[in-house]
Order: sequence, then C-alpha cells, then structure tokens
Amino acid sequence: MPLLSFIVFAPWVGAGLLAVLRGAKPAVARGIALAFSLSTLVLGLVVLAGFNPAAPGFQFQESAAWITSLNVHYHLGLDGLSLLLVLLTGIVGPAGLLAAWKQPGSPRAFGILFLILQGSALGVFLALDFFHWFLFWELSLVPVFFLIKLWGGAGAGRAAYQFVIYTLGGSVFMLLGFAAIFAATGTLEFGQLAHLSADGILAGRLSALGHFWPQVVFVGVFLGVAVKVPLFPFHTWLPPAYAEAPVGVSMFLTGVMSKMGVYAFLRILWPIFPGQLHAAAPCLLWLALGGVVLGAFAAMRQTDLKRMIAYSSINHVSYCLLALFAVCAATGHSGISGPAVTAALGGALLQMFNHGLSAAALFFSVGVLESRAGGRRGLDDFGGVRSAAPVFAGLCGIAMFSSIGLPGLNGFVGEFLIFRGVFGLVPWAAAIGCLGLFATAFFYLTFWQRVFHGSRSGAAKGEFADVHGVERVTLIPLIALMIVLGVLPQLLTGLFNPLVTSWVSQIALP
Amino acid sequence: MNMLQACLLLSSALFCIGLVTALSRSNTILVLLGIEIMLNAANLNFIAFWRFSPAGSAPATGVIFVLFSIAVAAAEAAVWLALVIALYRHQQNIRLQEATRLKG
Amino acid sequence: MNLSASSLWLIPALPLLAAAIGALTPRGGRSLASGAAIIAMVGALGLSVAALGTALAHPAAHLTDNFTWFSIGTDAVRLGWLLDPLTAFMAVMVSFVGLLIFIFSLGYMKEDANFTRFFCFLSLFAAAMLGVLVANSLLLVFVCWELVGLASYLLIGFWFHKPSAAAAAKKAFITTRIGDLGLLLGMLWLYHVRGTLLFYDGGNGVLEPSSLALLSHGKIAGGIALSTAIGLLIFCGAIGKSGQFPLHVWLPDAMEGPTPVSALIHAATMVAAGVFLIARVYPLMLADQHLANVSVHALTVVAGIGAITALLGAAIAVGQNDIKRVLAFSTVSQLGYMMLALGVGSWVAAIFHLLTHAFFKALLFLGAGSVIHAAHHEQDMRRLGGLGRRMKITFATFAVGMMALAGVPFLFSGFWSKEGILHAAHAWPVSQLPLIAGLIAVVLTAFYMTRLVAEVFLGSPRSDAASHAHENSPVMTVPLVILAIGAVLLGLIGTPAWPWLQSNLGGVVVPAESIFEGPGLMVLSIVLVCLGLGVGWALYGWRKRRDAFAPDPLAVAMPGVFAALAAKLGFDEFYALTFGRLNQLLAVVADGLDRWVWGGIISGVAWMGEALGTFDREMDESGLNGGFDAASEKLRGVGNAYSRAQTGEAHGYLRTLAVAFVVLALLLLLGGVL
Amino acid sequence: MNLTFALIAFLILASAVLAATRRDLIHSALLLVGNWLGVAFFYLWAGAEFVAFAQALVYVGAISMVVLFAVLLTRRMRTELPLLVATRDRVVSAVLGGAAVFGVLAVAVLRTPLDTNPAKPAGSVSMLSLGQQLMGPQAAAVLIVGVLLTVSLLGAVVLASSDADGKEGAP
Repeated sequence: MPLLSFIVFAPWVGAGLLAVLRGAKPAVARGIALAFSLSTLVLGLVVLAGFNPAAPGFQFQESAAWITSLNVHYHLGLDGLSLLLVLLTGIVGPAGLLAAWKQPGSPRAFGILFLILQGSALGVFLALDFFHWFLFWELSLVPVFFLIKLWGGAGAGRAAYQFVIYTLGGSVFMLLGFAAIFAATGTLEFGQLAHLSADGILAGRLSALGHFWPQVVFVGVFLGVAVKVPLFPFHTWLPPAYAEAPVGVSMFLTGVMSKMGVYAFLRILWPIFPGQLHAAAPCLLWLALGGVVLGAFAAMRQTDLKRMIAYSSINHVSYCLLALFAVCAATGHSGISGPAVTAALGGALLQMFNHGLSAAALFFSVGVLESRAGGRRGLDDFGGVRSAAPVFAGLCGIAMFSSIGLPGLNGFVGEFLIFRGVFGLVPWAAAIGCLGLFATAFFYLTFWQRVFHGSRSGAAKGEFADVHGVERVTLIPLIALMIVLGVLPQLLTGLFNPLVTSWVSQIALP
Repeated sequence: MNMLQACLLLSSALFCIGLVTALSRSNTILVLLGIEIMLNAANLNFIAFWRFSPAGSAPATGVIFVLFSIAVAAAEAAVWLALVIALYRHQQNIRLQEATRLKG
Repeated sequence: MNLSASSLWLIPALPLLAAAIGALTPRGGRSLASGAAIIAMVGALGLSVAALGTALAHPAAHLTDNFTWFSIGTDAVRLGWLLDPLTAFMAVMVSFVGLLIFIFSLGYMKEDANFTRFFCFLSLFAAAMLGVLVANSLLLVFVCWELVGLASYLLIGFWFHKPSAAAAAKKAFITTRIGDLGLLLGMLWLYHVRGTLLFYDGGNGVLEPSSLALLSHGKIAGGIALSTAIGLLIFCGAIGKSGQFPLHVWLPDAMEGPTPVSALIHAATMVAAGVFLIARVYPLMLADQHLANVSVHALTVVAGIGAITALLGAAIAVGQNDIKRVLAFSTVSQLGYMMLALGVGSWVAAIFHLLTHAFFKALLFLGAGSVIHAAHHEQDMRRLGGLGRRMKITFATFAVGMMALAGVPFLFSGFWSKEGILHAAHAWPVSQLPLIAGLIAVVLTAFYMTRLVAEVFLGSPRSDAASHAHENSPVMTVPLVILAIGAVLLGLIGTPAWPWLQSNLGGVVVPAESIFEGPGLMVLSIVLVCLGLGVGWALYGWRKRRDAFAPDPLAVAMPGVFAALAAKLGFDEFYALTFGRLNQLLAVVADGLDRWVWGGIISGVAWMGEALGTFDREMDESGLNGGFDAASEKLRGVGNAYSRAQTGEAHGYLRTLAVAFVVLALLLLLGGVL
Repeated sequence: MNLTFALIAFLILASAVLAATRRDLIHSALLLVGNWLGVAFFYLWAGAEFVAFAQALVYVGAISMVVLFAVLLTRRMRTELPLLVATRDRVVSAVLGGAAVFGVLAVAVLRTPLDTNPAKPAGSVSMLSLGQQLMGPQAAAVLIVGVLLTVSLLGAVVLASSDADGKEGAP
C-alpha cells in the first residue's frame, strides 16, 4: 500500500473535494478541511506503528519512473527525521485550522489553500528526488501567498509579496544550482547525489564544467535553503510575514514551514556539500549566532506580540542551525567528539519538533488575545489578563516557559543537547549562544509581565472571556504534549537514534 | 505547353476568380468564399507539382501539404463562421465595407 | 525506619503530586488543595526521616540508584538518586520547616482568593527543592534548580496584580538565570570532559577520585585548572540562587511575595539550594587545593565572595526600614557566612549554619508575617511599635529568633553554628580577611536585629494598624513556637562538646579540637555580639521612637552613610545604568540592524532597481525620446498620411495587395528574374 | 491536354465564375460546392485519391454546411442590395485587378521552362505510405495541426458567444 503517497496527497484530495463542493455550508467546509488535515496525523500514527525504529535508512519507499528522458523518478521515503516532521505537521496543521475556526471569510477557500499548503509541506518532507521535491517546495508558496494576502492584517499585501519574492528569489538560485548538478551528473536523486558527493565524483564533475562551479552551485543551493529557514541575515521577510498572516497560518509557517528549511539543510545541503559547508562553517557559525543572539534581542524591542514571537522563532530555529554548523565546522578534525556530534544532531532534531509545538501554541495564544481585543495585539494593549482568564494564562505560560527552555517541558531537552554538542565542538559558540538563552527569558517575561500581570487594563479591562470550546480543544493537547515530551523525550529520540548514529558514523570517517 | 503548365494556368484562373469575388462582393460570406477559392487554387498547384515533378524528388510532400492545408481550411472556416456571426451581432448586417471600426 | 535510594524519588514526588492536584483543583477546592499539600509534606517528612535513618546507618557511603532518562544516538543520558547524610539532613530540614510554613500559610492566606493556587505553587516549590537534594546528577540538579526558579517566580509574583510584585518576580527569575547560565556552561563543560553528569556511579561519577584526578590535571589558559574553571562556573549558579554578591539584588525585592513565601525562599528552599550545591560538588571544588602552580583556587573565590556578601548584607540591613527587607538583607549576610565557610574549607560548618539558619530565619519571617497579618499589611517598622504587649507569643518567639540570628551565646543554635564558621575562617591558612569581615558582620548583625526588635515590639504604637493589632490564631502561632524550640535545641547537636551533626554529616568522627581551637576567638565574638546589642539598645531601645516621622538616630549621627545604606549602596541603580543599559543597547542594535541595515539593504536593492528604472525612463524621455520626438514630429505628417490609408476597409487592403503583387511581379518579369 | 482535364477545368472555372456572379447567396454557395467537387475530381485525376476524399469530405461535407449556417443565421442579407454606383466602380476595379493578376501569372507560367517528366508520372501514393509519412516524419506537424484545430475551435466558440447576452460590445 503506497502509504506515503496517501499521506502526501490526502490533503490535496481534501482540497479537491472542497473545491468541488461549491455550495458547502461553512460548518461542513470546516469539518471537511479539519478531517483531511487530521488524516496526516492518523496516517502518521499508522506509519509510526509500522516503523522500524532500529533501522537507519528509508522505509516505506515508493519509487516509479516518471520522466525517463530526464531520469526523474517519483521517489518517496521516510526515515526518523521525516517521520518526526510528518507527525509535527499532523499536529500543527489541524491546530492551525482550529485556530482559524471562527475566522471571517470563506472557510471553504481557506480550507482549500490550507490543505494544499499542508500537502506540499508533506511532499517536501517525503520526496527523495529533487525534481518533485522542488515542485512541492515551490508549490507551498502559492497558498501561503494567498492566505497571507487575503486573510492577513493591514500590511498583509506587502508582507505576502515580500515573502514570496524573497523565498522565490532564493529558490531560483537553488534551481540553477541543481540544474548545474543535473548537467554534471545526470541524476537528481538525493541518495545518489550524496553517494557521488561522498566519493568525490560530484566535485570532480562540477569542476570539469569550470573550476569555480562547485562553489557557485553550493552558494546557489545554500541561498535557497537559507532564505527559507531563515538564516540570519536572510530573515527580514519573516517578521512581517508571520505578523501579518492570520493566526492559523502563522502557526503553520513557524511550526512546519521553517522546518522545511532546516530539513533541506539536513537532507540536501549537508550530505551533498559537506566539504563546502565545512569550509564555510566558521562564517556560518557567526550567522547562526547572529540569529540566536540578535534575534532574541530584537524580540525585546518589539511591541507587536506576533512580531515578538516571530523573532523568537528566528532565535529558536537558529539553535538548530548552530548545532548543524558546529558539526560541519568540526567535521574532519581528528579529535572530534562523537558524543558531542550525536548530541548536537539529536538536539537539533528535537528542537525542530519542540519549537514547532511551542511556537504554534504561542501564536495561537496571541491569536486568542487578538480575537478578544478586536485585532489589537500590541504589548500595551493588555494588562492583567491573568485575573480575567486564569486558565488561558496558565496554558499560555506553560507554552512560554517551554519556549524559554524550562526543564520539565519539551524545549529544555533539545536546547540542552544542542548546547552540550556545540560546547563539545566549538566551545566559544556555546558560550555566546548562552546570551540568547538569557535574552529569550528576558523578553518572554516582559511579555508575560506586561500582558498578564498588573491590574486589568486595555482590552482586558472589560469583558474578557477565558479560553473555551474550540480554543481549549486546540491548546490543551499541545500543552499536554509539551509536558509529556519534556518528561519522556525518549518518545521522540527513540525514533531517530539509529539515524543520528549513522550520520555520526559517516562523519567519523577520516 | 505541357500538362503542368496547363494545370498551373487553371489554378491561376481559379485564383483570379476568387480574387475578383473577394474584391467585388460586399457580403462578408462571399468575400470569404472567394478566399476559399483562392486557397483551393493554391492546393491545385501543390498537387500539380507533385504529380508532374521529376521522379525521385520528395515522394509525398505535396500530398501531405494539401492535407494540412485542408485541415487548416477547416479550422479557418470555423473561425470565420464565428466572425461572421459576431459581425452580424454588432452591426445587424454583414457588409464588409461597414466593418471599419479598427481604422487608424 | 529505612528507605533505600531507589525509593528516594518518593520524597519530591509526593509534593509534586500535591502540586498537580492543586493545579487541577478549581478555586473552590481550598481544603482539597491545602490538605493535599500538607499531607504530602507530612509524607515527605516521614520519608526523609526514614532516609536519615538509612543514611546514618551507612555513614560515609553514597547510596545511589541510577537510571537512563533517554538515549540519544548511542549515548544514554543518565540520572539518578543519591542518599547520603547531606541529602538526608537537608531533606528533613526542608520538609520539616516547609511543613510548618505550609501550616502557617493556612492562617496567613486564609482570605486570599487564589488560596488553592498558592498551595499548588508552594508544593511545587517544595518538590523542586527536595528534587535538588535527592538528585545524583548535576543535570537532574539543574532541572530541579530551574523548577525552583519557576516556583519562586510564580510565588514572588503571586499578587501579580501589584506591578511591583510582577516586576520583582521577573527580576528574581532573570537575575538568577544569569547565574544559571554559568551553571549551565559549567555543566556542559563537565559533561563534555567526563561524558556523564552523575555524581557517584560506582567509580565513574564526576565526584569520584578518578574523575577528580583527571579534572585537576587538565589546565586551561591562564594557569587555571580545569576543575577550578568548572567549579567556578557552577559557583555562578550558586551566586545567583543564594543571593551572593554581585547577584544579591533580587533577594530583597523578592519580599513582594506573601510572607510565607519569603520564609520558604529565605529559610528552607531557594537560597539554601546554592549552598547545598557547592556542598554537594565539594570534592570538585577541593580538587585544585593540592595544586601549587595554579593562579587561583576555586575555594578562594568562594571565600572572598562569601566574606564580601556577609559584610555587605549586614551593612545594608542596618539602613532598611521595612521589616522584611531587614530580614532579607540579613539572609544575604548569613548566606555570605555559609559561602565563607565553604570557601575556607569547612562545608560541614556551612551546612550546620544552613540548618540552624533555616529554623531561625523561618521563625523570624513567620514572626514578621504574624506581625504584618495582625497589623493589616503594615510593614514599615517606623509605623509599628509596641506590639510586644499585644502579641506576646509572637514577641517571645521572634525574640528567640533574633537572639539566635544575632548569635547570643550558649543557648541559641545560631551562636554555635556561627562560631564554627569563625573558627574555620581563623584556621584558614590563606588569609585572615574573611575572618575580619565575619567579625565585623557579627557586630552589625547584633545591632540591626536589636534595632528591628526595639522598633517593632517596644515603645508605643505609631499607627492605627499597630494600635489595633492583636495576636493571631494558633494555626499561625503554633508553628512559631515549634520553630523557636527548634532554633534553640538544634544548636545542641553541634556543640564542640558533642559534635554529633558534624561527625554524621561528613561520615567521619570530628574531634572537638578541629572545630574549636580554644576560648580566645569565642570570647572575642561574644564581646562583639554584646557590643552590637549594646549600641543597638543605646540607639533604639533606651530612647524609644516617638512617632513615625522622627528621624532615625543613626541617620542623625551619620546621614551620608545611612542614606547610602538605605539606598542599598546603589546596586540596583548601578546595574540599571550598566547592564540594563547594555541590554537595552543590544536590543536597539539588534532591532536597528534588522530595520535599517538588513531591511535597508533590501530596500536599497529595491531602490536601486527603481532608480535604474527611473534613470532608464529619463534617458529615454529626454535623451533618446528628445531626438525621436523631434524626428517623429516630422514623421507625424507622414504617419497621418499612412493612417489615412488605414481605412479599415478589407476590400481596399486586398486590392492594394493585388496591385502590389502585380507591380512586383511585373518588375521581376521585366527584370528577367522569372 | 486531354479531355478529362479539360472537362474538369471547365467544371471548376464555370462553377467559380457563376458562383461569383450570382445574386442569391444560396445559389452561390451551391455553385461553390460544385467548384469544390471539381477540385476533388482534379485531385482524383492527378492520382491523389486520399486528398480527393479529404477535399470532398471537408469542403463538400463540412465547410459547405458552415456556409449554409452562416447564410441562414444572417438571413436578412440573403440577397444583396441593388448595385450602387460605388459598388459598380468596385466591381470594375476588381475585374481589372483580377485580370492583371491573371495576366502576370499566366506570363510567368508560360515563360518559365518547367522541367517535367510527364512520361514517367510519379506513382500515386498509397494510403499506407501516406499514413506512415504522417505518423512518422510528419508527426510533429500532425500534432500541431491538432492543436491548431482545437484552439481555433475554442476561439470560434469564444468569438461567437462573446456577448451572448445581447449587449453592445465596445463602441
């Protein structure tokens, strides 16, 4: 049974169904969208049940010749990393739709676009051939553009254009890079390319085109990925896009789409260009640190809550990159510490999942605030919300502390492992990165103090309902998962331990 | 005068009849029919050259060309029918000399 | 009664369970939440006593139970539980003092709307602290350590509708987090070097000889041993949590929380964690002691920080007018003593003082709470006065606590534990400066405690609240009495005559001589205590304050010094001016970079594109078009002529075509081409 | 010159001339059908049977129907208006133009020494070889013609239905 194809295309089937049902009532449209969005979670759990956690390679592979003249295969496969992200998508996707439950505008159109987006993201996580991987990668931009533009706030049009042009610009370079790779090797299959790269054939073939080609191609692919993540300083599209997007879309953007970039780093850039990454790593480490430290400090200055969380998102995703670049920097050194590499890579994977959860929950919380305040979401528009809505305050607080990295919640484990790994590989980077940890706590507590503490003022002065109904249904599972994963990280690490081990064994080669 | 020249003269005559029709009549349908005649005259040439060309040259090119020409004529006919109808809608008649809105 | 190490986790688990119950109880379930919390504490106390029994049966042994938390790659992250006398004594103290504070809170928080939430947070606090105590892994210590921070954040900001409380909570969390980052780095370093964070693991733990030898042999830049560097980073965490100089600023502000919380923070849980942590990793701190060619010993730094803090805290306490702030700075000062003791090599003396201090400081805070509760939340001691006659039990117990803290000789526990520290400082071969600082702090402590008691309990009431105060219900006074008894009796188990506690803590029999070198120093310190008491009595007891607005006698005598002390020596302002500014500056820079530099580059590129377009258009219009315009003006006539040819008549076009064809063909024919 | 060719030529030219001169559109259309049939006979005579069938099918069968449709749909104009002065001028100029073109073409044809080999006429193409030609080397062209047909059909539909609601288009 082509389970992975089901996972990828089920949301699209849902989108098609919604597109056909022109006269569907809003409630029906929402229900259909939610059901097909949940299909990812259900199928993800089915895959999880059949997944062999001891095997490092791809499982449930599907492969079929597609365009023989271009040597393009339809090739799907799933390993621990993909599974992690599929599950994350399965959680964040429905949560995003639930966050948009009472949103004005046509729920049918929203559902169609959202499901297309979800399907594309899943395609990116499961595709193993650049050709359709790139199709999914680019396809995800289209629904996001319309979602931001049509349902976003005042500056949405500009933010949406900026987002699309920026990421599209990055992707163009990536496409050109892969065109060169295809010209040199005649294949676009990730696995084959990684093998070619490991054997040194890829670099040789590219050099045959001209001695500077390996570097040019690397830079091209790198730019495409770096903009998507985003790596500092390619991040300027992110705050407006996250801030202007409707809450459900912001959740998906930060929860899933930023992971697409990290995923591309791990799946494409790192296996295919290890040498170039190693050479560029000292510089890249500074960029990642820039994201960690300056992202957190910039968040301190934001008065728009969504922008604040957007910046914290930059900060948190940069931790993943920090770990990855530290590994790249240390690759090839004789004294490289295996446990440190293991911790860095494992921590980065955990961080991807954990940040997806906590950032989605935080965006959702801001959405709740926004809905109560009639669209306002400034730091000064609220005060004393905790008195008015204690349950909401508690849930939001847990999400916030998870993001700060409080032990006992999920955020801690990933960050601890990342820092443990980075410290073992590039100690100074870990020391500087600590500044980011400090600043994160600082701005989150400021947010908490201004919005939740003090006497009731601003939007919280009058009627301010506590979370109820759909909001509870969305938020409580996310929060519960944070606590469970904080106490039992083995639930996640068990999925990708063999994968991490195999990565480490490949690096350890002299 | 050999056979080929006779054929070519025939097609020339047919072409000119078509031309005169197209030039003299004001009914758009007839103008277009004149053009169809001219097209047929051109097709006659193809077949004539194919039939009387020295053996050994491209075997069936002329025939194939005429086939395509006929196909294109069919497409063209569909379009001109539509044009005529559109024209009729716009000015309630189909006099070609009145369809001068696009003049410079 | 015995408790094995493998069931040690029950001690923190019980309060944690109570916290969970409290969190899920709706506001109305007051008795459920408080009952669960108190029962859990009773259970924890029972288990702690049982653990103490086990620990005393195995002196000098470290009973451990280790397990794998999760695995990453082929590595396993392991945690564990540890039972030794240090854990057991501390656990008994924390659960006992905690229990009394819980009971006191029943009365103190009776009217609060968020009663259930309060007990939830208290239980979480106790659970986290007990977790720190029983952990056999620096990682697990860190986890619980941060949870202690969280609980303190929640409790200090418990009255979150007060902006000052919300700000104090944030300040406490942020300030301690600065120290925690040091701890985190130290932990990462240790983990990286040793590959484990377990303290004791059958010879592989970080505190066991093989590991210590390895750590002390490694050198990093500047002649510092690896163990020194790691030890000092861990000490950063202790500085933050235990309110040591220079991170002591959060501790006085933490008074914004309800008074039982202050008692819990200052006596049993949070600040004790720092001292406990250093005592726990003491082998690591000691590892560099035998090295001669190092630039600094970790413990020297600890002793220095402790001495500064002891002196500083005592001095600032002199200038405060808020009861709780006086007590807060006295905590800072006493914690300095403990750090001093750790630094000069006597962790046993430090823990003894920690235990006695927990009792009398809890007593003092609860006594202050009792006063505040009775006086309708009036905390300014200038506006109190004369409460001794109205609140006899509170007065009596408070006086016991005050004398224990001041170190009144022989009968009170504080005297014995402080003597131990002073003797240890005297025996320190490196320097006598800590001893001198400690001795000065003795005078100051006796002085400000006399001032506090005289102002609050003697004289006449100086406000309506004070004149209408009356004794509180037994639920609040009974804990006071029990703590007062403890504050007296606890000293008896650690006297030079019978050093039972010292012997059992370290697991080796401590001869009296090693903690008592003769009567000389003791006489000196007794004289100093009497000096402090006497001056205090002279200034505040003999001539009673008349009204709330009368100037402080000390302020009259030394206005500059008193103002500086009252302003807490300007640490807050200094930090706001330096680190606060730096923080703001970084934020502005980061935001500015985004807004102007990166955003600027983007808009610069956009602008360049636009400029290129404009330039192109201008060029076209003025340059090229200028010429073309002139030319086309002339051509226009021709164009008009052409356009007249555009009749729109299909016949005409066709005719033109035919004529043109004929002309062309004729030309060709005549030219002979055809 | 042989008789068959002469007959065919006469049929073609006569029907064309008649069609060009009739007043009644229906008559013109029917005469043109005769003309097209003549052309088909010519193809048959020349040995291009398949083209002849195609001619008959497409022109006689389909395009004539289209013409009839056009005539019927615009039937208010079944007969032309009486000849006006301007129209007569146009007819004269048209005939003159046509004669000139014919003259030029005839001179060109007659003056050109055409290299022919009537003794060995190229054999008629079999259907099989034609099909192989079309599906082989000419496949691209077949595809393009297919696309063209589709597009023109769509275009025709759009044109014909552009203002189905009867509103006046652009001024």
